[in-house]
Amino acid sequence: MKIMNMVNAINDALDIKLNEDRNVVVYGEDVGVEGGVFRVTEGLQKKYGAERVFDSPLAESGIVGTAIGMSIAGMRPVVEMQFCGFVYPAFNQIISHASRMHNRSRGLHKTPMVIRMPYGGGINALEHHSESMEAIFGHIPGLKVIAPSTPHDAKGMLISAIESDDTILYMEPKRIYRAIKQEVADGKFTIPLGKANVLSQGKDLTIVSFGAMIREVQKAMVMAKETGISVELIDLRSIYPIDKETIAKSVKKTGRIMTVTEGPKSFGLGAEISQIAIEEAFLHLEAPPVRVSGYDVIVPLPKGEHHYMQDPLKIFYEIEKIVKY
Amino acid sequence: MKIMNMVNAINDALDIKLNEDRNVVVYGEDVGVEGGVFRVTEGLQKKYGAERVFDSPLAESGIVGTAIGMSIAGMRPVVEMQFCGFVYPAFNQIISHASRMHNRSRGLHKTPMVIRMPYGGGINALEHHSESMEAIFGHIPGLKVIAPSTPHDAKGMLISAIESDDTILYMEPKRIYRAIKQEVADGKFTIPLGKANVLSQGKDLTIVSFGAMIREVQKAMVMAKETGISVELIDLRSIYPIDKETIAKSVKKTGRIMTVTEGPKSFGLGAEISQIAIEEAFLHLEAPPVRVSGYDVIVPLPKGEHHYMQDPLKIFYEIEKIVKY
Amino acid sequence: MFNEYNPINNKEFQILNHKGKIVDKDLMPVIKDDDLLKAYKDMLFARTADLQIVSYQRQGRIYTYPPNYGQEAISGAVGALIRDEDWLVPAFREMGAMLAKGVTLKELFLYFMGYEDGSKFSKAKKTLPISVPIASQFLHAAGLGYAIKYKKEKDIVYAFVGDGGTSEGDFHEAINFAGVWKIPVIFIIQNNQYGISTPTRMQTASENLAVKAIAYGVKGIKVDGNDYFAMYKAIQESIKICESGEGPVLIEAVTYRKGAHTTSDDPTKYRTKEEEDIWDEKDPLKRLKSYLITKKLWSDKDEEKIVEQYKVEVDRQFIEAENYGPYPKEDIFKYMYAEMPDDLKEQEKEYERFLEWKASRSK
Amino acid sequence: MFNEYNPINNKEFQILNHKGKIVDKDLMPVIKDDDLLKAYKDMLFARTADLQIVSYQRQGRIYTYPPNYGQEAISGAVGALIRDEDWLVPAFREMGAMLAKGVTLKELFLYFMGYEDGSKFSKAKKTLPISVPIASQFLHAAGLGYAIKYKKEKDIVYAFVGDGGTSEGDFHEAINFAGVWKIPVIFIIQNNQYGISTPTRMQTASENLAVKAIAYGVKGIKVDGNDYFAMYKAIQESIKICESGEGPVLIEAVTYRKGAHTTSDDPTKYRTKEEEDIWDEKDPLKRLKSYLITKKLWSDKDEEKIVEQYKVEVDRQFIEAENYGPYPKEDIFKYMYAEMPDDLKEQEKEYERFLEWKASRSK
Ligand SMILES: Cc1ncc(C[n+]2csc(CCOP(=O)(O)OP(=O)(O)O)c2C)c(N)n1
Ligand SMILES: Cc1ncc(C[n+]2csc(CCOP(=O)(O)OP(=O)(O)O)c2C)c(N)n1
Ligand SMILES: [Mg+2]
Ligand SMILES: [Mg+2]
Repeated sequence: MKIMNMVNAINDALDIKLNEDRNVVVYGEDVGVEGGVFRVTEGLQKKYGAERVFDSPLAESGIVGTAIGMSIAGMRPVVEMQFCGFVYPAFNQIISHASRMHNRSRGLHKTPMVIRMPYGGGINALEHHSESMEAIFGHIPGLKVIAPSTPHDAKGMLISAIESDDTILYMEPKRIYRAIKQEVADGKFTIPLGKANVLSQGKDLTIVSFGAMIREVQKAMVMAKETGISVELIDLRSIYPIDKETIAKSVKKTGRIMTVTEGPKSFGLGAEISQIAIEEAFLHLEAPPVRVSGYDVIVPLPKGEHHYMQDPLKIFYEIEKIVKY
Repeated sequence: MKIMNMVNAINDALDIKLNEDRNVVVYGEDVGVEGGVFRVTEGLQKKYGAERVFDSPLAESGIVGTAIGMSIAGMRPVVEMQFCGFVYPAFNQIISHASRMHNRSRGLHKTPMVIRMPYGGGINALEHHSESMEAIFGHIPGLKVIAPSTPHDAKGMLISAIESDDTILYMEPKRIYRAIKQEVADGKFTIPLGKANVLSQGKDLTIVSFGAMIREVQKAMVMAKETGISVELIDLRSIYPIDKETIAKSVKKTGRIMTVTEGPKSFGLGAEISQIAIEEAFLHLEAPPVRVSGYDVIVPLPKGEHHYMQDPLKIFYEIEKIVKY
Repeated sequence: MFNEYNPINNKEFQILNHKGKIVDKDLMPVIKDDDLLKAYKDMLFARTADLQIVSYQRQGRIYTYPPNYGQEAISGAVGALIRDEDWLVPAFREMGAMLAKGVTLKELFLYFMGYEDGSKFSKAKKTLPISVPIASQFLHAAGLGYAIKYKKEKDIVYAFVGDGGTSEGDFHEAINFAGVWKIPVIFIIQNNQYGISTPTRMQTASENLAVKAIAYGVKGIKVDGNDYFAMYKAIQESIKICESGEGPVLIEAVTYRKGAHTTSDDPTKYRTKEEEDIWDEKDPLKRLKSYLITKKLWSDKDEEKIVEQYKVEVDRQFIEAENYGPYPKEDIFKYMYAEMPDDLKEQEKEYERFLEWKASRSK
Repeated sequence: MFNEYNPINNKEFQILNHKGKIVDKDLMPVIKDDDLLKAYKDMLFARTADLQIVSYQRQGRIYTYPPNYGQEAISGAVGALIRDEDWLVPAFREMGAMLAKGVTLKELFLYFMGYEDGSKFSKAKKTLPISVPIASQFLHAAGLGYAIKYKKEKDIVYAFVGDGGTSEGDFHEAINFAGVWKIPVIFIIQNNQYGISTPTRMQTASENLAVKAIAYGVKGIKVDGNDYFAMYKAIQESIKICESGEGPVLIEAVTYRKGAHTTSDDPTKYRTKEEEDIWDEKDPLKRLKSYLITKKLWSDKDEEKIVEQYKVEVDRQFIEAENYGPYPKEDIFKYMYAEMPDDLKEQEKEYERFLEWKASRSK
């Protein structure tokens, strides 16, 4: 066991898989010598050589498109998008090929690749550096989309992702890259993809969230507890597929459900979770499912970001409202 | 008044705007000499010259990106994506610029442009020619996304879109390009963006749909009527923004709501409409809102497409279920 | 050869002119008579199939189809040189190359009849499915090339794109990556003069398409794509370059789409009869045929006879495809993931419940 | 000139060498002493501001900032030649050109302090905001160029990208469109040797970056980007080409980013002191300064004095920006659309209700 932050944990997962499987390669913009702009891949090029861990030209479609080719040839590329806001040039390769090659060829070709990308706001960044667009990827059939909320999960989920024969979008909550430290088991372990994690049991309300927002919800839960409200917190972990069973079970118990996400409101993850709740537990619902999310606006530049982000107080405000409904 | 199909009506709208406003230009792949692969722009190059109606190189990012530049310079480009399945190379330009330039520059720069694209299945097409990915575009703050269901609406909505100072994604239901004919008023008229259209009044159930699915719903409604079920049908017209008021009013009356769409289920338009219904009319709901949609799979090639598409019988099946709930 | 035909000088590499005469003896590749005959026959088979498909389409027996008519020498030369261990990365107008890799006509028919099963090639190794999003497949080729180099294999990747495809960003990114990586990929542009209705000069202002190689520091050559020998030689030389670690290579194969863009296209809207006639003279098969006849390796009679056999064979495979049977409902779910999510299983069950209801209703 | 310096020959266009000597008298542009002095001072101002911002950043008074240090001659030459009616399409490392267009330092500060208001230029006409998604802005430049040609105006578009940006698909599509359209756009690559940590030779295998012009049939030239005169002359000639309807033009300006990629970057991870020293000798300001001193137009004393004034001015504008005040909540909604949807208005009200609750709570 070592104390690790999420950056260390992801690095550790990559290290383990690079070490154990020569088909694994890691590339993207500045992931080699530099070790990535967030230092997630630090030291890996030195250890595994520039053939296995390397800087690509600055072209996201190129990165994802070539990874598709490599994966078809039996490799397991793990590529980095420098920020979630820069994945869009690769969108065509993701939606037209990475998510489709397996189905198109009726299973003849597999595309076991992982697209890593830091996402989310709260770090006083430039434009395009704070997005959380999980809903767009969740809507693409053929992709799996996951996001960890702790160093432990980050490691286990990434190892599972690399070992999966599907194309995985792995979203890294950069806001808590270094903010949360915890003991993480040494060596290899995996966390099954597609399973949510009930972080705390409660009886008045179910909150579903993921990634960096988990920590904000937990802070809000402290306030809620003071006013006697007991919250059950589900860390989604997987945005697609969604673990309906865990959500259904919880909401049947609590009768109330709320989603806390960073992305824009309309057509977001919140609506999907609410729909699941009404499909699975309509008659148990004591209040309309609530989505606490960004507004339908561009994430503001740093000076205005607080108007946009979900902070503990805002979450608490919504908790009070739904519980009083 | 002339009898027109949707292709004629769109052509007419373009003709009217090209004629009246020299800032309007029309371009895209094969829209010039060829008049577009669906003949939507037929005759326009001859009438307005190759400077105003022209073929671009084969590059969607290029088409949208240059249209952004033109619109900033005061022009009103109307560009065509040959099929909705080929808009993805332009995704970065749409999400990073077309939807953002106005906000980024605090209103200094406007991007009055229309991106036209035929969408949807049911035409026995090759791969990538049958998608309906409105939900992805609906999730992008700064875009407006609309889709007509009749020749009349197609004309009026397109004229409104061209005259709007916002960036508009105009989705054309290619399946009914020529299938529906109706009288369309001569000359210029507009249809306000963002307003839904209640196509028929009913009391047992509200169905929300748009584009080519409207016709399928209407066929299902005939079956429903025979069994005594009265359906209120709302043609959404605008996917973003959504006309919440019209939906709320209807569902408060009927107590039941269902969405019929072509796209994949998860993170789709259906969930968004359901969420709106529960937010606006929770206490009126007599059944959980239902989404009738594609499955979370790639639209199959023609021989398998019937397994995927919403046909009247399937819609009727769902109508019966929700009404009996 | 790549120096002599440096595309900056806009010289087109040709060996067999359109009269069937050898105009460049020095560069004439050594091909055994049998092999040459086989190549010609393969091209003839492809053409026969191609023309027949168009007529099936007119009968409503198959959906949209993009004819290869007039472009057979390009796929033919690749087909003659590609090996089992090489990768083929097609766009959608490379029937000959696909057949050479072992894709069956029946599979192609299935694909164009609307079955994904047609892309699950039963015999063809290392062949990607048809790629519809223009130019996107070039990047897959670069990735495959990296894998080959990484695994220290000797394989080569053959990737195709059209002239229209050179305008897409992926074209640029793919060759650029390949240039940096120095990988064994032969990128082939089938310049058939049009992207649907758009002529090549409206795609780009560059002198020719091969010259784009310079932007990536790779070798490029402009070849008469209707000349089997020139294509063969250019590919042979490209293979050498790839094998020496100096790849990739970019080949512009100048040709003409004699047919329509697809069966839903009407070329008279955008090109003239005169233009078509000029290119008809340059037809790749005519040219090779007259060479073979001069060499006494072939005759009109041989051709007539074999074309009849081919027609029968094409028809046989077509009818097999037509009788392929229904599309099982589970197939729309089953292949979406290597490991299927529970919710998708649930969606399949939902669909089954509907089908049961439907069945019970029609009773 | 564009023939002599055809990038295929990989010759770099230089007039003033790094010792401050004129090495090409024939091509020396005619610039009035006053204008030259002004240009030098503008570059000095930009450098002063740039260095000062880095120190503000260290003090935590501004967020991430990408320094221009070492690249001033490129923006300087553009700044000297660009007119009100010309469009400036920046990437994010073109402070000098932006100031020349009338963008104020205060506006730039506001931007990097995290206010969108910093992109609503109050005086600068026809200047696009900073563009973060690499190379994407090149397409906007092509669109602007089309509009100019369409309206039969005489304006010119100046568009910037980095060496790293040449790898993106949008770089390709933009120049390709511009080449087909023959529009008045001067595309400038600031080749500062790195895209963050990635050296240019890992971006592309092409001989140089200017040579990519050949792929689009447009004129290109590789210029010593640290040589004010060469840049000036290259742009002057490019303007002529654009005005004659023979545009666009691609200029590779060879330079060096003396600072870090951004204030969060540590260049020692990927480059050596020796390399930095070599480029230090080629510094654009040093070079022009020694030329000016030789010409008796300038002195160390002048420089000292004016830099002090500049520092005060920079500080003044910085403090103004620092005191800009809070970011009104309505601003996150107000500019999203030209015509705001009702639901967004409702979302704003929702936020107001929360703020009221919050205010009442803290009472
Ligand atoms: C990304 C994308 N955009 C548009 C299309 C529609 N489309 C199909 S074929 C074609 C023209 C292709 O021209 P070219 O590359 O020259 O190939 P050819 O058809 O001539 O073989 C177009 C625009 C597509 N398939 N993919
Ligand atoms: C599409 C996109 N991908 C990645 C990034 C992250 N990023 C910011 S600057 C940069 C390097 C740019 O290099 P270059 O084009 O040479 O410009 P320079 O910074 O050297 O001026 C990268 C990768 C981005 N801004 N946009
Ligand atoms: Mg073509
Ligand atoms: Mg650079």
